Amino acid sequence: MFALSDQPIDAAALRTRLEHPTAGAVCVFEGVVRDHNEGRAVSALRYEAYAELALREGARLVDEARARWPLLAVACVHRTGDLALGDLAVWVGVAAAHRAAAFEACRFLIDETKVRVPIWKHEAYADGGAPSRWLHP
Amino acid sequence: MFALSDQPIDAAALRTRLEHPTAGAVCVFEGVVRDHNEGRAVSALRYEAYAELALREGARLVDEARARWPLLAVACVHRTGDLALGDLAVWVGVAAAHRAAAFEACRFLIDETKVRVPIWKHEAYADGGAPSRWLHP
Amino acid sequence: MRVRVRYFASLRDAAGRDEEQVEAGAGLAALYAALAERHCFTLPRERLRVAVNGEFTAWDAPLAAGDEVVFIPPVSGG
Amino acid sequence: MRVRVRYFASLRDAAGRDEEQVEAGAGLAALYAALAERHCFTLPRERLRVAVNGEFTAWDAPLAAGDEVVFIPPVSGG
Repeated sequence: MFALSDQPIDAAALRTRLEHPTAGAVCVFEGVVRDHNEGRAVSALRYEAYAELALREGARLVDEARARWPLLAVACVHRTGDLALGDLAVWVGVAAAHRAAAFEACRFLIDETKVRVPIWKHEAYADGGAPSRWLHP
Repeated sequence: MFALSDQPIDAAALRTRLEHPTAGAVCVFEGVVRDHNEGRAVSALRYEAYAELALREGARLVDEARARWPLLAVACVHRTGDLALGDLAVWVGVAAAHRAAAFEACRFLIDETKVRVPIWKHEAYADGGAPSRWLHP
Repeated sequence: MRVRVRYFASLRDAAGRDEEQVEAGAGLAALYAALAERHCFTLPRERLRVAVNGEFTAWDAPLAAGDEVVFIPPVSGG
Repeated sequence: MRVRVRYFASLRDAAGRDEEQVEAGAGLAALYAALAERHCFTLPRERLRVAVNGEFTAWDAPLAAGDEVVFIPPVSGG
Protein backbone atom coordinates (compact mmCIF):
# COMPACT_ATOMS: atom_id res chain seq x y z
CA MET A 1 0.00 0.00 0.00
CA PHE A 2 0.97 3.59 -0.68
CA ALA A 3 -0.69 6.32 1.37
CA LEU A 4 -0.47 10.00 2.21
CA SER A 5 -0.95 11.20 5.78
CA ASP A 6 -1.55 14.67 7.10
CA GLN A 7 -1.01 13.31 10.62
CA PRO A 8 2.27 12.12 12.19
CA ILE A 9 3.34 8.75 10.79
CA ASP A 10 2.87 5.89 13.27
CA ALA A 11 5.90 3.73 12.47
CA ALA A 12 4.98 1.01 14.97
CA ALA A 13 1.52 0.59 13.47
CA LEU A 14 2.98 0.41 9.97
CA ARG A 15 5.53 -2.19 11.06
CA THR A 16 2.73 -4.54 12.09
CA ARG A 17 1.49 -4.48 8.48
CA LEU A 18 4.71 -6.24 7.46
CA GLU A 19 4.20 -9.31 9.64
CA HIS A 20 4.04 -12.49 7.61
CA PRO A 21 4.87 -16.10 8.59
CA THR A 22 7.41 -16.59 5.82
CA ALA A 23 9.02 -13.15 6.18
CA GLY A 24 12.66 -13.59 7.19
CA ALA A 25 13.82 -10.09 6.29
CA VAL A 26 12.31 -6.69 6.89
CA CYS A 27 13.92 -3.49 5.60
CA VAL A 28 12.58 -0.11 6.68
CA PHE A 29 13.59 3.32 5.46
CA GLU A 30 12.58 6.45 7.34
CA GLY A 31 13.08 9.92 5.95
CA VAL A 32 13.38 12.36 8.84
CA VAL A 33 13.16 16.17 8.88
CA ARG A 34 16.70 17.41 9.46
CA ASP A 35 17.74 20.66 11.05
CA HIS A 36 19.86 21.55 8.01
CA ASN A 37 19.53 21.27 4.23
CA GLU A 38 22.20 22.34 1.77
CA GLY A 39 24.05 24.17 4.54
CA ARG A 40 21.07 26.22 5.74
CA ALA A 41 19.35 25.88 9.11
CA VAL A 42 15.77 24.74 8.49
CA SER A 43 13.13 26.26 10.76
CA ALA A 44 9.93 24.90 9.19
CA LEU A 45 8.99 22.42 6.54
CA ARG A 46 5.83 21.58 4.66
CA TYR A 47 4.95 18.91 2.11
CA GLU A 48 2.21 19.30 -0.45
CA ALA A 49 0.93 16.53 -2.71
CA TYR A 50 -1.18 16.34 -5.82
CA ALA A 51 -3.03 13.64 -3.96
CA GLU A 52 -4.97 11.89 -6.71
CA LEU A 53 -1.91 11.38 -8.88
CA ALA A 54 0.48 10.80 -5.96
CA LEU A 55 -1.63 7.90 -4.74
CA ARG A 56 -1.97 6.47 -8.21
CA GLU A 57 1.75 6.77 -8.97
CA GLY A 58 2.65 5.43 -5.52
CA ALA A 59 0.44 2.38 -6.06
CA ARG A 60 2.15 1.84 -9.40
CA LEU A 61 5.56 1.95 -7.68
CA VAL A 62 4.43 -0.71 -5.24
CA ASP A 63 3.15 -2.86 -8.12
CA GLU A 64 6.46 -2.45 -9.93
CA ALA A 65 8.41 -3.46 -6.84
CA ARG A 66 6.22 -6.53 -6.37
CA ALA A 67 6.81 -7.49 -10.00
CA ARG A 68 10.60 -7.16 -9.67
CA TRP A 69 11.13 -8.80 -6.27
CA PRO A 70 9.34 -11.59 -4.38
CA LEU A 71 7.84 -9.39 -1.68
CA LEU A 72 5.53 -10.52 1.08
CA ALA A 73 4.39 -7.11 2.30
CA VAL A 74 4.95 -3.47 1.37
CA ALA A 75 3.91 -0.28 3.09
CA CYS A 76 4.83 3.24 2.06
CA VAL A 77 3.45 6.42 3.63
CA HIS A 78 4.39 10.03 2.91
CA ARG A 79 3.50 12.96 5.14
CA THR A 80 1.80 16.09 3.94
CA GLY A 81 1.23 19.39 5.73
CA ASP A 82 3.43 21.04 8.34
CA LEU A 83 6.27 19.01 9.84
CA ALA A 84 8.56 19.67 12.78
CA LEU A 85 12.25 18.82 13.07
CA GLY A 86 12.63 15.11 13.77
CA ASP A 87 9.23 14.21 12.29
CA LEU A 88 9.03 11.38 9.80
CA ALA A 89 8.53 12.67 6.26
CA VAL A 90 8.29 9.22 4.70
CA TRP A 91 8.21 5.61 5.89
CA VAL A 92 8.91 2.70 3.56
CA GLY A 93 8.85 -0.89 4.79
CA VAL A 94 9.26 -4.14 2.90
CA ALA A 95 9.10 -7.76 4.04
CA ALA A 96 10.55 -10.64 2.05
CA ALA A 97 11.84 -14.14 2.64
CA HIS A 98 15.44 -12.98 2.15
CA ARG A 99 17.32 -9.78 2.72
CA ALA A 100 18.50 -8.96 -0.81
CA ALA A 101 14.93 -8.49 -2.02
CA ALA A 102 13.97 -6.52 1.09
CA PHE A 103 16.90 -4.07 0.77
CA GLU A 104 16.66 -3.65 -2.99
CA ALA A 105 12.90 -3.14 -3.07
CA CYS A 106 13.01 -0.69 -0.15
CA ARG A 107 15.71 1.34 -1.88
CA PHE A 108 13.80 1.25 -5.17
CA LEU A 109 10.63 2.49 -3.51
CA ILE A 110 12.21 5.49 -1.82
CA ASP A 111 14.36 6.36 -4.85
CA GLU A 112 11.40 6.26 -7.21
CA THR A 113 9.11 8.06 -4.75
CA LYS A 114 11.57 10.92 -4.70
CA VAL A 115 11.64 11.30 -8.48
CA ARG A 116 8.19 10.24 -9.62
CA VAL A 117 5.54 10.96 -7.02
CA PRO A 118 4.04 14.49 -7.19
CA ILE A 119 4.92 15.70 -3.70
CA TRP A 120 6.76 18.95 -3.03
CA LYS A 121 8.77 20.23 -0.09
CA HIS A 122 8.60 23.81 1.11
CA GLU A 123 11.37 24.92 3.43
CA ALA A 124 11.73 27.98 5.64
CA TYR A 125 15.13 28.86 7.04
CA ALA A 126 16.30 30.01 10.44
CA ASP A 127 18.93 32.43 9.12
CA GLY A 128 16.83 35.50 8.48
CA GLY A 129 18.23 36.34 5.06
CA ALA A 130 17.25 33.25 3.11
CA PRO A 131 13.68 33.32 1.79
CA SER A 132 11.52 30.26 2.17
CA ARG A 133 11.07 28.27 -1.03
CA TRP A 134 9.62 25.28 -2.80
CA LEU A 135 12.26 22.74 -3.69
CA HIS A 136 12.21 21.84 -7.37
CA PRO A 137 15.46 19.95 -7.81
CA MET B 1 27.08 -0.28 19.38
CA PHE B 2 26.96 -4.03 18.85
CA ALA B 3 25.28 -6.18 21.49
CA LEU B 4 23.96 -9.65 22.16
CA SER B 5 20.65 -10.19 23.92
CA ASP B 6 19.21 -13.30 25.47
CA GLN B 7 15.88 -11.45 25.83
CA PRO B 8 13.48 -10.39 23.05
CA ILE B 9 14.83 -7.46 21.06
CA ASP B 10 13.03 -4.18 21.79
CA ALA B 11 13.01 -2.56 18.37
CA ALA B 12 11.30 0.61 19.54
CA ALA B 13 13.92 1.20 22.24
CA LEU B 14 16.72 0.62 19.74
CA ARG B 15 15.15 3.04 17.27
CA THR B 16 15.40 5.85 19.83
CA ARG B 17 19.18 5.33 19.85
CA LEU B 18 19.27 6.51 16.23
CA GLU B 19 17.77 9.92 16.90
CA HIS B 20 20.10 12.73 15.87
CA PRO B 21 19.34 16.32 14.79
CA THR B 22 21.15 16.03 11.46
CA ALA B 23 19.86 12.54 10.64
CA GLY B 24 17.76 12.71 7.49
CA ALA B 25 17.80 8.99 6.71
CA VAL B 26 17.34 5.94 8.87
CA CYS B 27 17.62 2.41 7.51
CA VAL B 28 16.66 -0.56 9.65
CA PHE B 29 17.06 -4.24 8.89
CA GLU B 30 15.28 -6.87 10.93
CA GLY B 31 15.99 -10.58 10.62
CA VAL B 32 12.89 -12.52 11.64
CA VAL B 33 12.47 -16.20 12.49
CA ARG B 34 10.60 -17.76 9.58
CA ASP B 35 8.38 -20.81 9.63
CA HIS B 36 10.41 -22.43 6.86
CA ASN B 37 14.08 -22.74 5.94
CA GLU B 38 15.37 -24.51 2.84
CA GLY B 39 11.94 -26.07 2.29
CA ARG B 40 11.56 -27.50 5.79
CA ALA B 41 9.02 -26.40 8.39
CA VAL B 42 10.93 -24.97 11.35
CA SER B 43 9.49 -25.76 14.79
CA ALA B 44 12.19 -24.32 17.06
CA LEU B 45 15.28 -22.22 16.71
CA ARG B 46 18.21 -21.34 18.94
CA TYR B 47 21.18 -19.04 18.53
CA GLU B 48 24.45 -19.52 20.37
CA ALA B 49 27.31 -17.03 20.38
CA TYR B 50 30.95 -17.13 21.37
CA ALA B 51 30.15 -13.96 23.23
CA GLU B 52 33.59 -12.45 23.91
CA LEU B 53 34.66 -12.70 20.28
CA ALA B 54 31.21 -11.93 18.85
CA LEU B 55 31.12 -8.64 20.74
CA ARG B 56 34.66 -7.76 19.71
CA GLU B 57 34.07 -8.63 16.04
CA GLY B 58 30.72 -6.86 16.07
CA ALA B 59 32.32 -3.70 17.46
CA ARG B 60 34.93 -3.92 14.71
CA LEU B 61 32.18 -4.15 12.09
CA VAL B 62 30.59 -1.01 13.47
CA ASP B 63 33.97 0.77 13.41
CA GLU B 64 34.52 -0.32 9.81
CA ALA B 65 31.08 0.94 8.79
CA ARG B 66 31.75 4.29 10.48
CA ALA B 67 35.07 4.55 8.64
CA ARG B 68 33.45 3.84 5.25
CA TRP B 69 30.30 5.95 5.55
CA PRO B 70 29.44 9.22 7.33
CA LEU B 71 27.16 7.69 9.94
CA LEU B 72 25.47 9.54 12.77
CA ALA B 73 24.32 6.53 14.79
CA VAL B 74 24.57 2.76 14.57
CA ALA B 75 22.93 0.02 16.62
CA CYS B 76 23.17 -3.71 16.03
CA VAL B 77 21.77 -6.38 18.34
CA HIS B 78 21.70 -10.15 17.84
CA ARG B 79 19.55 -12.54 19.83
CA THR B 80 20.88 -15.62 21.59
CA GLY B 81 18.99 -18.50 23.21
CA ASP B 82 15.62 -19.91 22.24
CA LEU B 83 13.51 -17.99 19.73
CA ALA B 84 9.93 -18.43 18.59
CA LEU B 85 8.53 -17.99 15.09
CA GLY B 86 8.21 -14.28 14.36
CA ASP B 87 10.82 -13.27 16.91
CA LEU B 88 13.55 -10.87 15.86
CA ALA B 89 16.87 -12.66 15.42
CA VAL B 90 18.82 -9.52 14.59
CA TRP B 91 18.15 -5.78 14.44
CA VAL B 92 20.46 -3.41 12.57
CA GLY B 93 19.77 0.32 12.44
CA VAL B 94 21.78 3.13 10.91
CA ALA B 95 21.19 6.89 10.82
CA ALA B 96 22.93 9.20 8.36
CA ALA B 97 22.36 12.57 6.75
CA HIS B 98 21.48 10.93 3.42
CA ARG B 99 19.94 7.66 2.37
CA ALA B 100 22.74 6.15 0.31
CA ALA B 101 25.01 5.90 3.35
CA ALA B 102 22.20 4.60 5.54
CA PHE B 103 21.23 1.82 3.11
CA GLU B 104 24.77 0.79 2.24
CA ALA B 105 26.04 0.73 5.82
CA CYS B 106 22.98 -1.20 7.03
CA ARG B 107 23.46 -3.79 4.30
CA PHE B 108 27.19 -4.02 5.04
CA LEU B 109 26.54 -4.59 8.73
CA ILE B 110 24.06 -7.43 8.28
CA ASP B 111 26.08 -9.04 5.47
CA GLU B 112 29.30 -8.99 7.50
CA THR B 113 27.55 -10.07 10.69
CA LYS B 114 26.34 -13.16 8.89
CA VAL B 115 29.79 -14.18 7.71
CA ARG B 116 32.15 -12.91 10.41
CA VAL B 117 30.51 -12.86 13.82
CA PRO B 118 30.73 -16.16 15.75
CA ILE B 119 27.02 -16.87 16.22
CA TRP B 120 25.40 -20.14 15.24
CA LYS B 121 21.83 -21.15 14.49
CA HIS B 122 20.32 -24.44 15.61
CA GLU B 123 17.09 -25.48 13.93
CA ALA B 124 14.56 -28.16 14.78
CA TYR B 125 11.99 -29.18 12.19
CA ALA B 126 8.29 -29.86 12.33
CA ASP B 127 8.35 -32.74 9.86
CA GLY B 128 9.28 -35.66 12.13
CA GLY B 129 11.90 -37.20 9.88
CA ALA B 130 14.45 -34.37 9.69
CA PRO B 131 16.85 -34.25 12.65
CA SER B 132 17.59 -30.94 14.30
CA ARG B 133 20.96 -29.46 13.37
CA TRP B 134 23.45 -26.67 13.68
CA LEU B 135 23.71 -24.61 10.51
CA HIS B 136 27.29 -24.34 9.27
CA PRO B 137 26.84 -22.94 5.77
CA MET C 1 -12.54 24.97 -25.30
CA ARG C 2 -12.24 25.59 -21.60
CA VAL C 3 -10.25 23.40 -19.20
CA ARG C 4 -9.60 23.59 -15.47
CA VAL C 5 -5.98 24.11 -14.48
CA ARG C 6 -4.88 23.28 -10.92
CA TYR C 7 -1.66 24.67 -9.46
CA PHE C 8 0.73 23.17 -6.94
CA ALA C 9 3.88 24.28 -5.09
CA SER C 10 5.77 27.19 -6.68
CA LEU C 11 3.30 27.43 -9.57
CA ARG C 12 0.44 28.02 -7.13
CA ASP C 13 2.44 30.67 -5.31
CA ALA C 14 3.26 32.41 -8.60
CA ALA C 15 -0.29 32.14 -9.95
CA GLY C 16 -1.76 33.30 -6.65
CA ARG C 17 -4.54 30.73 -6.90
CA ASP C 18 -5.22 27.00 -6.58
CA GLU C 19 -6.98 26.68 -9.91
CA GLU C 20 -8.62 28.52 -12.75
CA GLN C 21 -10.69 27.95 -15.88
CA VAL C 22 -8.81 28.82 -19.05
CA GLU C 23 -9.08 28.58 -22.83
CA ALA C 24 -6.93 25.76 -24.19
CA GLY C 25 -7.61 25.39 -27.89
CA ALA C 26 -3.95 25.09 -28.92
CA GLY C 27 -2.83 22.17 -26.75
CA LEU C 28 -0.88 21.68 -23.54
CA ALA C 29 2.45 23.20 -24.56
CA ALA C 30 0.80 26.39 -25.84
CA LEU C 31 -1.36 26.51 -22.72
CA TYR C 32 1.69 26.36 -20.44
CA ALA C 33 3.44 29.05 -22.48
CA ALA C 34 0.39 31.34 -22.17
CA LEU C 35 0.01 30.74 -18.42
CA ALA C 36 3.75 31.13 -17.82
CA GLU C 37 3.61 34.55 -19.44
CA ARG C 38 0.45 35.56 -17.58
CA HIS C 39 1.70 34.41 -14.13
CA CYS C 40 5.46 34.90 -14.58
CA PHE C 41 6.27 31.20 -14.12
CA THR C 42 10.06 30.81 -14.25
CA LEU C 43 10.22 27.03 -14.66
CA PRO C 44 10.84 26.14 -18.33
CA ARG C 45 8.43 23.60 -19.77
CA GLU C 46 11.27 21.12 -20.27
CA ARG C 47 11.52 20.72 -16.49
CA LEU C 48 7.83 19.95 -16.04
CA ARG C 49 5.61 16.96 -16.54
CA VAL C 50 1.94 17.35 -17.29
CA ALA C 51 -1.11 15.42 -16.10
CA VAL C 52 -4.63 15.40 -17.49
CA ASN C 53 -7.50 14.08 -15.40
CA GLY C 54 -5.12 12.68 -12.78
CA GLU C 55 -2.77 10.80 -15.12
CA PHE C 56 0.61 11.74 -16.53
CA THR C 57 0.31 12.40 -20.21
CA ALA C 58 2.32 13.52 -23.24
CA TRP C 59 2.59 17.21 -24.07
CA ASP C 60 0.98 16.60 -27.45
CA ALA C 61 -1.98 14.62 -26.07
CA PRO C 62 -5.40 15.90 -27.16
CA LEU C 63 -7.52 17.95 -24.75
CA ALA C 64 -11.26 17.91 -24.26
CA ALA C 65 -13.50 20.56 -22.76
CA GLY C 66 -13.70 20.26 -19.00
CA ASP C 67 -10.38 18.36 -18.63
CA GLU C 68 -8.40 18.90 -15.43
CA VAL C 69 -4.82 19.90 -16.29
CA VAL C 70 -1.91 19.97 -13.84
CA PHE C 71 1.58 21.13 -14.70
CA ILE C 72 3.95 19.20 -12.45
CA PRO C 73 7.13 20.95 -11.31
CA PRO C 74 10.15 18.80 -10.35
CA VAL C 75 9.08 16.85 -7.28
CA SER C 76 10.84 16.90 -3.91
CA GLY C 77 9.16 14.37 -1.67
CA GLY C 78 11.00 11.74 0.36
CA MET D 1 51.92 -27.52 27.41
CA ARG D 2 48.25 -27.54 28.33
CA VAL D 3 45.63 -25.26 26.86
CA ARG D 4 41.92 -24.88 27.46
CA VAL D 5 39.70 -25.64 24.46
CA ARG D 6 36.12 -24.37 24.39
CA TYR D 7 33.51 -25.84 22.06
CA PHE D 8 30.53 -24.23 20.35
CA ALA D 9 27.64 -25.38 18.18
CA SER D 10 28.14 -28.73 16.40
CA LEU D 11 31.63 -29.17 17.84
CA ARG D 12 30.24 -29.00 21.36
CA ASP D 13 27.54 -31.52 20.52
CA ALA D 14 30.13 -33.89 19.01
CA ALA D 15 32.62 -33.42 21.88
CA GLY D 16 29.85 -33.81 24.45
CA ARG D 17 31.33 -31.02 26.56
CA ASP D 18 31.71 -27.23 26.70
CA GLU D 19 35.45 -27.28 27.24
CA GLU D 20 38.43 -29.39 28.20
CA GLN D 21 42.11 -29.07 29.06
CA VAL D 22 44.34 -30.70 26.46
CA GLU D 23 48.02 -31.05 25.50
CA ALA D 24 48.92 -28.77 22.59
CA GLY D 25 52.64 -28.98 21.99
CA ALA D 26 52.44 -29.26 18.22
CA GLY D 27 50.38 -26.17 17.38
CA LEU D 28 46.80 -25.39 16.47
CA ALA D 29 46.46 -27.44 13.30
CA ALA D 30 47.81 -30.58 14.95
CA LEU D 31 45.59 -29.92 17.95
CA TYR D 32 42.47 -29.74 15.78
CA ALA D 33 43.46 -32.93 13.97
CA ALA D 34 43.90 -34.77 17.28
CA LEU D 35 40.62 -33.50 18.70
CA ALA D 36 38.74 -34.22 15.46
CA GLU D 37 39.89 -37.83 15.65
CA ARG D 38 39.07 -38.13 19.35
CA HIS D 39 35.59 -36.57 19.08
CA CYS D 40 34.71 -37.57 15.50
CA PHE D 41 34.43 -33.96 14.27
CA THR D 42 33.35 -34.06 10.65
CA LEU D 43 34.13 -30.43 9.73
CA PRO D 44 37.46 -30.26 7.88
CA ARG D 45 39.93 -27.75 9.26
CA GLU D 46 39.77 -25.73 6.03
CA ARG D 47 36.19 -24.75 6.89
CA LEU D 48 37.08 -23.46 10.36
CA ARG D 49 38.66 -20.36 11.79
CA VAL D 50 40.52 -20.43 15.07
CA ALA D 51 40.65 -17.97 17.96
CA VAL D 52 43.14 -17.78 20.82
CA ASN D 53 42.28 -15.80 23.93
CA GLY D 54 39.22 -14.28 22.30
CA GLU D 55 40.85 -13.10 19.06
CA PHE D 56 40.93 -14.64 15.60
CA THR D 57 44.42 -15.88 14.86
CA ALA D 58 46.43 -17.73 12.22
CA TRP D 59 46.66 -21.52 12.32
CA ASP D 60 50.44 -21.29 12.68
CA ALA D 61 50.38 -18.76 15.52
CA PRO D 62 52.38 -19.82 18.61
CA LEU D 63 50.58 -21.14 21.68
CA ALA D 64 51.38 -20.58 25.35
CA ALA D 65 50.41 -22.67 28.34
CA GLY D 66 46.97 -21.72 29.63
CA ASP D 67 45.77 -20.20 26.35
CA GLU D 68 42.05 -20.42 25.57
CA VAL D 69 41.53 -21.97 22.14
CA VAL D 70 38.27 -21.95 20.17
CA PHE D 71 37.77 -23.64 16.83
CA ILE D 72 35.11 -21.66 14.97
CA PRO D 73 32.76 -23.56 12.64
CA PRO D 74 31.13 -21.65 9.77
CA VAL D 75 28.85 -19.10 11.40
CA SER D 76 25.10 -18.80 10.81
CA GLY D 77 23.89 -15.73 12.67
CA GLY D 78 21.71 -13.03 11.16
